[in-house]
Amino acid sequence: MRYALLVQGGPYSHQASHSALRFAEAVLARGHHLATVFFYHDGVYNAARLSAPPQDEPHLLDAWRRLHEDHGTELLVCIAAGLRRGLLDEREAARHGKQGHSLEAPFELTGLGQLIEVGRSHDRLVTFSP
Amino acid sequence: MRYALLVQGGPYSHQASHSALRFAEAVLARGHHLATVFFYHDGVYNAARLSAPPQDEPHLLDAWRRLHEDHGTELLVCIAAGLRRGLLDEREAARHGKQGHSLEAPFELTGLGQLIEVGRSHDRLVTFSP
Amino acid sequence: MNDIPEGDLLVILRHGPHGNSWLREGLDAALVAAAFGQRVSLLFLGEGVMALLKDQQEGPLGQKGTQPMLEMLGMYDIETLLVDRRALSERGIEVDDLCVSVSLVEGEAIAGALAHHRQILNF
Amino acid sequence: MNDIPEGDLLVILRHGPHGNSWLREGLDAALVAAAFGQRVSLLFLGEGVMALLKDQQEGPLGQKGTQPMLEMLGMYDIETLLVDRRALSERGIEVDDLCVSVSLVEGEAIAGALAHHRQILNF
Amino acid sequence: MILHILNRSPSASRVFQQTLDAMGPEDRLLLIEDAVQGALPQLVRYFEPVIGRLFALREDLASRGLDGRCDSRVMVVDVDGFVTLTEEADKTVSWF
Amino acid sequence: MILHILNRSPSASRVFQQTLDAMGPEDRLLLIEDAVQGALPQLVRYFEPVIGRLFALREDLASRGLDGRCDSRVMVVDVDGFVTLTEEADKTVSWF
Repeated sequence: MRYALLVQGGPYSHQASHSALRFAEAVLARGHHLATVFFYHDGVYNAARLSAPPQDEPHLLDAWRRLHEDHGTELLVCIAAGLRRGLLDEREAARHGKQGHSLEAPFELTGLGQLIEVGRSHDRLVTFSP
Repeated sequence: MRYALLVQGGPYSHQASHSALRFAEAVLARGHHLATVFFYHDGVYNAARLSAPPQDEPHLLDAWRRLHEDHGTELLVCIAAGLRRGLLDEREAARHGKQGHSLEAPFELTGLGQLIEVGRSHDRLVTFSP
Repeated sequence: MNDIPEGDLLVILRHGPHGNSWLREGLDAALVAAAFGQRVSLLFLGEGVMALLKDQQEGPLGQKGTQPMLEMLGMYDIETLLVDRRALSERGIEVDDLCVSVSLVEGEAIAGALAHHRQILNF
Repeated sequence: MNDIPEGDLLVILRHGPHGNSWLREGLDAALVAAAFGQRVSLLFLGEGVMALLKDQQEGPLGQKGTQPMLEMLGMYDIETLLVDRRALSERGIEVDDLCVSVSLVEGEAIAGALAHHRQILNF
Repeated sequence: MILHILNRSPSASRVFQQTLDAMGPEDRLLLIEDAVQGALPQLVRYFEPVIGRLFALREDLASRGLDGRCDSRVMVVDVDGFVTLTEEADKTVSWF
Repeated sequence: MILHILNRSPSASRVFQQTLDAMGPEDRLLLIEDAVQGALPQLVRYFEPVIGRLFALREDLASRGLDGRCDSRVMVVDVDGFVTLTEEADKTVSWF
């Protein structure tokens, strides 16, 4: 089946991201296609590119990246939730006259409409919230 | 009296930052000295320098900055909580081999020990949590 | 109400205004889905019913309330607003205290609403 | 316990391990305060008592538990661990199920603990 | 005297019980943010033990449309009164 | 059949009540994260109406030291079983 996850909890603050990544591995291990992860609410903080957790703790950003590299999972970040919270890619930073950026590929800023489309086009959507 | 605030809620996600800023104004209006705001847990996200909220919503980052400029309030961000969540100033970014930075003056990364010192040296410490 | 509406998306709203952003983000999702042509219903449970009270104002620092978004629901053809009767009565709120017109639900009708929508987003 | 300890800082821990970071951040604050020479006591309320259960393991993705931090308390001279008796009994947890030695408190002793510390941090 | 500050509604979270357990006989309780719902006549019973020492923040009541709906035994203060309460207390504890 | 997923302990949050209200007669409930506390014999009474359709996630029980302490009427599944539950359900709803 084609799975999507909706992640709404910030990394390190809540278990939601950890639970979602653990579930993602199990989905893949059962032979499903994990096509999309959509980040909304504080979940958008999972994409913060400068995240520097202690070396003896799970590196959530790298884990999301590996999901994309190894399985082609799209990592979609709600743009409205992201801008409020300071998550801008280079294009949005330029558009808002800011120096630097805080989000980069494989994460993509997208509209909330994509979440609705994901819900429509995938077989299962499972949400992990704080 | 010498007041300090401890802010533990992320901006836009929870009312904690709004409540803290409103309380800060009232503290100053009553003639007290608001010496310090300490950001811990998700409160550290208040310092995200790229934050770009819609123009018809309160700009929390600017409100914190004004507190510093107009009243000398120190804006202290817990470094351990910040690094995990991707909030690095230029020095920490360099130390972790990252390009760019997500936090800048007047916000300062400091150790958690500063919170203990703030609790000791101020007359009142009021916490705003998510 | 006896007729459980069918639809593409049920958005469940369980948080009140101002305290956090769940209500606004849930309404955003509902409006976007409607703009994409989906048949959307809203279900207000627990503290979510506080979203519907008359006389709400701006929050601290001029933070917008949710009433402007509620007023947009009609324009987007979101007309099914299901409200948990018990959540109202626990708070002493009457239907006349609400700023929009709603359908009260309780008991099995709540589970029915979930069953009758293809997709559910819970805020 | 009848003797309410006096101290500089009372850290209240109300969240269990793994679900969120409050417990770890609260223990961090307690350890740092002790390292700064403050007399620190801990008060475990509600779900916070789950921090003290034996046999905890790593969380998802190898997320560390809080037991290593609990083991450091003694090294930092944090010896007053107050535990809400009711929170234990509600969960069927006995003192023997805990991984550290604690003092049970209930009723007025809880408010007493708050009164007898100069500063309080609530996690 | 400690000022306890609570920001969760008793209809959603059980933290109000921990707050009440931790309050000494002279301590005060201020309801802010979502906790102001607890000032409604139908919900104020949760705070029965501290009636007479129970406050609610006017601005948070007003923004939620609850300004005129409070139980008369709840003392409504504005944010200036909130600061006064912190001045009068030895220390504050926030429950969330 | 809907799979409901709950992540808050009934000892801390009242969201479990909303979850139960929203469950149809065939729906299932999976306790994850802090909600696995609800599998303890002393707390499982909150979930009485859905006994027989009540699951708890083994990994979250184990990390909290609760693996051997569950009520026998709670069906313990690992994360692989969690995926299976989502396969068998028409859709899932997460409560938090």
